Amino acid sequence: MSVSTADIKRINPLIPIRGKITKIVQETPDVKTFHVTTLDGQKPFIPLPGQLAMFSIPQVGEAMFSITSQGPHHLEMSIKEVGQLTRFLHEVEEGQECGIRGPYGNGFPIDYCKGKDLLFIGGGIGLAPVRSLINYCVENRKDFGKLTVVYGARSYADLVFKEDLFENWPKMENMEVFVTIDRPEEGWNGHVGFVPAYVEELNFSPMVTITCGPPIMIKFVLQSLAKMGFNDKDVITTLEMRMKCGIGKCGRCNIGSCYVCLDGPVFTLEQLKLLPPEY
Amino acid sequence: MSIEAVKADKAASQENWEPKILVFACNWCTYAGADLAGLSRLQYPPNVRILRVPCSGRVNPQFVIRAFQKGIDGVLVAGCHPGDCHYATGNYFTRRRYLVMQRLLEFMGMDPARFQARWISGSEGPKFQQVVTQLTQDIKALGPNRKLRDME
Amino acid sequence: MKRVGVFICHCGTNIAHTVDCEKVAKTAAEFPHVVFSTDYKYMCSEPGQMVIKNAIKEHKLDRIVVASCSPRMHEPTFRKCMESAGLNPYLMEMANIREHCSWVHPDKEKGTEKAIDLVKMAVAKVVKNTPLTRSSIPIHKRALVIGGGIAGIQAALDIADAGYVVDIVEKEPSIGGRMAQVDKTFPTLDCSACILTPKMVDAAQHPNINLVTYSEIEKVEGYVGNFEVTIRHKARSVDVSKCTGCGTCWEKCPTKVASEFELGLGTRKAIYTPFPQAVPNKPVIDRDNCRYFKTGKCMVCQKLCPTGAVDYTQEDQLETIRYGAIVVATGFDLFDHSVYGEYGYGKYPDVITGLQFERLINASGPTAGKIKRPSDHKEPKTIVFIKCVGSRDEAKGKPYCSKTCCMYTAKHATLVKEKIKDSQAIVFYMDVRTPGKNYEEFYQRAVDEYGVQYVRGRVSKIYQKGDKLIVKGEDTLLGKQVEVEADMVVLATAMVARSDAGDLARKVGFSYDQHDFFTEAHPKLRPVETHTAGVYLAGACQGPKDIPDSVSQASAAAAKVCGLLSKNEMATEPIISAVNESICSGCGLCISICPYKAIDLKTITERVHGKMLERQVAAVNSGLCQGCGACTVACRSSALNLRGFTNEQILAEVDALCL
Amino acid sequence: MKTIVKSRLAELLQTMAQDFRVLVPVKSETVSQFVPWQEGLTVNLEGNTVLPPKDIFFPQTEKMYKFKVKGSSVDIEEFAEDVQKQVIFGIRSCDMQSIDCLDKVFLTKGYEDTFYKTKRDKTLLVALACTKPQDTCFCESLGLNPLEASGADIQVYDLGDALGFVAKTPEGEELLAKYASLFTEVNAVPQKVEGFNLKAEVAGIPEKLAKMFDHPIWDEVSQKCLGCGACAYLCPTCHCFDISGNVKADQGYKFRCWDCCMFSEYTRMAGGHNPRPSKKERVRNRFMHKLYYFQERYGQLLCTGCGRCIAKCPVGMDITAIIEKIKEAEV
Amino acid sequence: MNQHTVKMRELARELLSSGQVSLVLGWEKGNLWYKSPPVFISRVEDVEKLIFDEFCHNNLAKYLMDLVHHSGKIAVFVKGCDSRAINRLLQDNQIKREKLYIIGVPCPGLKDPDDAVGKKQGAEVKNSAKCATCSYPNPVVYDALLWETVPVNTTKAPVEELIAKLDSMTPDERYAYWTEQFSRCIRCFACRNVCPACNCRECCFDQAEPDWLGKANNLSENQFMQMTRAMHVAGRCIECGECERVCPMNIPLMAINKKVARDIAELFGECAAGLDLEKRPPLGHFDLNDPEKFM
Repeated sequence: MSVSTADIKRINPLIPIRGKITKIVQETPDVKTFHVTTLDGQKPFIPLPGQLAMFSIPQVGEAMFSITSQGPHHLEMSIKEVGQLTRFLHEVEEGQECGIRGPYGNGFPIDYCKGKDLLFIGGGIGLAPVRSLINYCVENRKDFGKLTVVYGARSYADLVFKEDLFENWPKMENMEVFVTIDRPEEGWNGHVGFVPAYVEELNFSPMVTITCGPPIMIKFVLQSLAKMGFNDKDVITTLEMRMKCGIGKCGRCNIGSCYVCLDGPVFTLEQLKLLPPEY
Repeated sequence: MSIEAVKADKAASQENWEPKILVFACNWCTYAGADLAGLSRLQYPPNVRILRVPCSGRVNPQFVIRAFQKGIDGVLVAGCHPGDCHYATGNYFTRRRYLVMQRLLEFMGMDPARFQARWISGSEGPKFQQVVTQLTQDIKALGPNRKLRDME
Repeated sequence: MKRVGVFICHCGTNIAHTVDCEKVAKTAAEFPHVVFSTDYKYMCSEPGQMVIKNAIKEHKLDRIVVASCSPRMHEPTFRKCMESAGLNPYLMEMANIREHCSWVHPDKEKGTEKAIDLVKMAVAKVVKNTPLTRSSIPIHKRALVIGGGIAGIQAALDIADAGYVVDIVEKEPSIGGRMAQVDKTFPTLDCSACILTPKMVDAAQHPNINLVTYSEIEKVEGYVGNFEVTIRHKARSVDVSKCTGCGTCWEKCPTKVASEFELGLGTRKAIYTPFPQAVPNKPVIDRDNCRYFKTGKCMVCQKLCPTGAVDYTQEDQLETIRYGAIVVATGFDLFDHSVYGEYGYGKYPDVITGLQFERLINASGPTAGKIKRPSDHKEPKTIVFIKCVGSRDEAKGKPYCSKTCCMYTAKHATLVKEKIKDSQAIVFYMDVRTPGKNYEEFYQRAVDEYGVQYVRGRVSKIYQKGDKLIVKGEDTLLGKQVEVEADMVVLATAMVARSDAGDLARKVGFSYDQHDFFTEAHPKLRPVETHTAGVYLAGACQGPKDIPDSVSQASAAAAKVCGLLSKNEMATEPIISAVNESICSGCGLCISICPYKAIDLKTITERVHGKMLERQVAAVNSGLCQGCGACTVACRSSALNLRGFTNEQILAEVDALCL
Repeated sequence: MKTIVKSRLAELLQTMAQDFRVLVPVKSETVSQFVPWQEGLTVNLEGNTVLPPKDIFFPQTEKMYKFKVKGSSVDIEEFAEDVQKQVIFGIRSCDMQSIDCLDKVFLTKGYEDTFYKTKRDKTLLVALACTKPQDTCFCESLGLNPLEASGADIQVYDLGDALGFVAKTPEGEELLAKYASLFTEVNAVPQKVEGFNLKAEVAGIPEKLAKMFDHPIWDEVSQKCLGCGACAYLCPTCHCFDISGNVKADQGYKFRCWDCCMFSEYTRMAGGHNPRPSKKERVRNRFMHKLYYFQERYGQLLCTGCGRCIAKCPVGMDITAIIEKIKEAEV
Repeated sequence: MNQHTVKMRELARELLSSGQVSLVLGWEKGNLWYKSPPVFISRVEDVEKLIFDEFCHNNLAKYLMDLVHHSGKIAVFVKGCDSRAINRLLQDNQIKREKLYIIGVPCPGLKDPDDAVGKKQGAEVKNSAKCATCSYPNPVVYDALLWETVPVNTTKAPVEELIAKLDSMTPDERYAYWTEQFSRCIRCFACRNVCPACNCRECCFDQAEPDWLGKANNLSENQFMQMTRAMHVAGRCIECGECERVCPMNIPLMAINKKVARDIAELFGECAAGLDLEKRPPLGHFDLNDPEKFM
């Protein structure tokens, strides 16, 4: 008996619905973006910006990824090659079937952000979750104030979503994009340097900030923001932990009494400071 | 007994059940011996599948257990005769390792015929033929292996 | 998903006759990761290879499986084909459906089924293959020869003539070895010294050869092309650069001791050269026996030395030199016959060994070439020779044949007959083995022309009766007891490994057998190589040998050395072990299991909880590893893996077969 | 009180087994655990089982769904699970409490765990009062009543020669009515509970732990832990699980299986980062979870005082001693 | 307080107060009279915690691996079996001899804590099965021996009887026996984690690639695990019996280890692990004259 999409979802949250990878975009040498639909070409579910999905190739494995964007009929996940499943994913071709379940987690506090100027800070693959909110803001442009993106990666090749960074976003009204790379390289005449330093250099006045990136970058970005007087409750980040169930049962993604899959992955700095530093 | 086991039993009772036998053959002696058996057109039962390894010393006992787990009916580890190892000493370690392993398998309740080790040189095509023929007969007599097998 | 191509070869009708190749190809197309599958008449042919190359291009294949004959046949062919198609040659696996299938299974249905399984295994494996590349290690163009006997000298001369610098390290004060002790050589009976001495001088004068005498190997590190050898120069107590070898010192030295060279039959001084033709002709002081070193008084040699070369203050010196290759030519010792009660436990002075007999008949020996009994210096009339003393005797001696005894005993008996006209030479033997050019003829001459008496049988007892030695034995051909009243008995004692052979083998790092003879890499095909790359064997250290065999093996070893040194660098096998350092616990079990000494421990530093900590892990030397994979099984945590035959690959094959 | 003489217990169970899957505590030479009733079994009324009853709802390995691969297509199919109505007989108060904990985890906070719920919903719980605590028991210290389990459908009392049954829920009432013919109505007073060997004062512990994340106590406590999973796998409340798969050629199934926060790979991420890299962090998380995090999230401790971990820890880790240490620690 | 305990405390106090060592590994008394868990003592005043009694089962050598980077010397109490573990760990290059001060405690044989449950004192408790076949109750390596050696007193232990019983069975009966045992396994890995021969940085059972061991708890996987473990500790097992003692499911693991040890001795000569630092583990070398059964 094969079970239709809707049935499974109602019956059992741990069983994925069948999906299909309809498009694969090579973002960087080790990051690809996957467009996923249901078998009949529908959007598997409607996530909020910042929410997560359990994405699986059943014979290989299952892992949690942030949903970086969505179209009318598909979800997008940008995935870096780090382990067994992601290695496999990087080898599949368009048309590959998969399993998907979700959406999980709390998503970004959109209502809180509405009407405010927003600063997005990303590093490396960390732009993926942040982008879901940027895209939301772009799509609902009038609901938000000024949008500023600061993003950096090791090199030009490692920058993800180049089309957004250099084409789509800069063209938007009242939106600024600052891109930096770690070390100078030929052909690059943009900014060179680490993201935290760049943020300080740009000297923003306190506003609602959404940041995600490698732990070491986050650490220094938070210091920079603190220096510039940003308010802990306005600094929002999204965390990554090993997850299995996605529904707050299996135990491993806890930080203190919080489960990142359920209570996160989005936290304000104010919330994080109340949790043990175990992530 | 699981459904698979029942199926296996049923299969055994049927005349056409054929055992699957895995031979770990060292590249320099036994694999060459099997090649020679081929060149000499020495017929033997088609139940054996050879897995080429550089040396019998490369065969990890875990490979053998894994094969039984996954449903093989018999395993043969074969390499150069003592003193002939292409790598000088590999087969001496094989010998020690599998003398112990053989007894362990027996102690765990495996039928000794299911796991065997032999020295077959590159010139011993007929011996290869004879060993795998005998092995196939032994295992046919025992029927399908269910021990250590992953029945899930 | 990988993009695997599968190519099924018909091999004319060799395979297609009993395997349904089309069906195999069709079935294989359904296997995971397979994007293209086809069959063809001759895959190895030019058009067959074109089929592969075109498919690689057209279907963007990233790895392939060829199901055809044995990989021992065409693996290189298809690897080259991969390379020319722009893929790494190691992303190819073969399924042997000819030798292991079509030729041995006449039932087409079952043969096809098996072929499908074999292809399935190969596909499962190739999916896990990773590109492998060769790397290279530099070769240091200098050779070391350990042992200055005839084998060592010959090897050194050949290497030197090819233009490479070579050092001979000899532990005695002079080169020359056993051959220098021998009087005449069989089967030609030419004088040993006459043919050896010129070679010794050649070696001494060769611009590419350095003689390092009275020295021993202290330590060997490194690996092929890059051995770091530490040599201990033993204190000679004589400044070689000043000494002219005039001989005043050893003439005047007041201390006499038994000469090792003369095997106790003669004496030497405390300051000495072992024999007159010594090379270098420079003495050493035997400190254990020197009066000055024992009492602090004497100093005669120092006082009399015209060049002031005697230096009592010399100390052992260590020197480390880098070599690209090593030839081991350390020779043999003689079996100690004192274990035999029937031959008098070595107590009768007139029961001597064959080598002692060589000294007795040697013109420069202790008796100036006259055959005299050691006990009373009388000329013996009846001499009994006993063969196989210690050889071919599992119980008390060695199980092997010492190979040279038959010939030298025939030689000795002939010489006795020649030198003592009315003498009797009686040989007790088990067999007479003379497999060499002109050997059998020589033996026959001893019997027919010289009248040497051969008695087939074992000697059961020798005992002293007056000044005679009574030799009791059995003539097994006549089936009766024999008793001979002999004046002297010469024992053909077995050749055994040097007592320190095992130590040296461990120091250099190669294997030796249960008799301490050094083990060749392959008894037939690699007789002069050891399992350790860059280390070669010459002469009797590998097993009993006569002079021609030793010399030819020496030249063979030299050829191997020259072959190695002729390259600036050496390509290493890509199929070798690799260490996952994050898992390795540094237990070192792999080190003891590796036959090539290719694994060492190294210290790494890593950050643990913010602290930099050191730990040890295994490191595989790519120049030494031959890819046997023994270490991978010794490693419980799978930190070691063999490229090309990884755990993952083998498990994939096992799984594929079983399912 | 409805009673039945102990010698007729088997009869009762046998009768029940015709309508339900009946699970009873049984002690063998090697282990004691809940097993399906069958004729000839001896129900162990002395002491608790070594293995907790949690696997009845939350099996150590549980198949979730199967899949079939063909080329790039993947078919996913659920396992049809046929869950029988079941009765667990002889659960002690501590394990009743653990089921309450598991219910909170699997049935609340946004998602219901289907696998757990299907089995849990069809289960009637017959609790057995404890009168003789074992050496390692300390449920009383955690506020449990060994004689009266909360949440039971029926509470059974050991009356010496007989067992007394009291229904606590309508379902329990119904069950007893169903087999009324087997019971005798007797006026009986349940035995009293004997003294406990172990005690632990948990008052204030969660509040104190809130301030003790960086306390040196964890270095000391974790030192002797071997990092095995004996405590977690024997704990009636531990509920962590992993999801993994079994693939055979082109098909396979996904299953979930118990996991343990003491294992190093439990939190290790694909890239290698591990938020709890050493046993100190792991041991801390274990006790924090039991004594503080769970309380904060679900309003109760994740320890029921059953003492199984104390009895079986290879190195004698003792949660009551650790509670004592926390109490005494200077913050 | 027994004399042994007095001596332990005296020496520990001296070693700590003189600064010779900075840490002492010993045993203490917990809440249960029949358990003597490990204790780590770094302060002189804490030496009063140390005890020695018939429940000091834990092999403290295993902890030395956690402490390789401990600054300063560590004193460790070792019974006969524990001392063999020290030698094994030294052979496996896991610890450094110069960082240890080994205090030998000749072991009179211990009591079975499981049998003590519900009882009141040691006299009522039966002896621990693992100690019955012990041939090395006296430490084989130490810097100080704390009291006089004890006589070796081996009896035919239940494990020997079990092996004999199994040996006399048909393969099917043996398989059925082990099936029953391994089906109980809950995969807690206590056997592995307590074992001094299991000293890998990362156990092959924990690796995702290759997936030697699946995570599902089923008979086949459990068999794989225990057979693999038996091969991994073959010739390296010091027969301390800790694996079997700590197994919460009472799987008779020592029957396997003892059997393998016996086979190895029979095949390759006596080579008890952890006695001689120079002697390589039997599966780590070979002899040309090893029995030849594969002709």
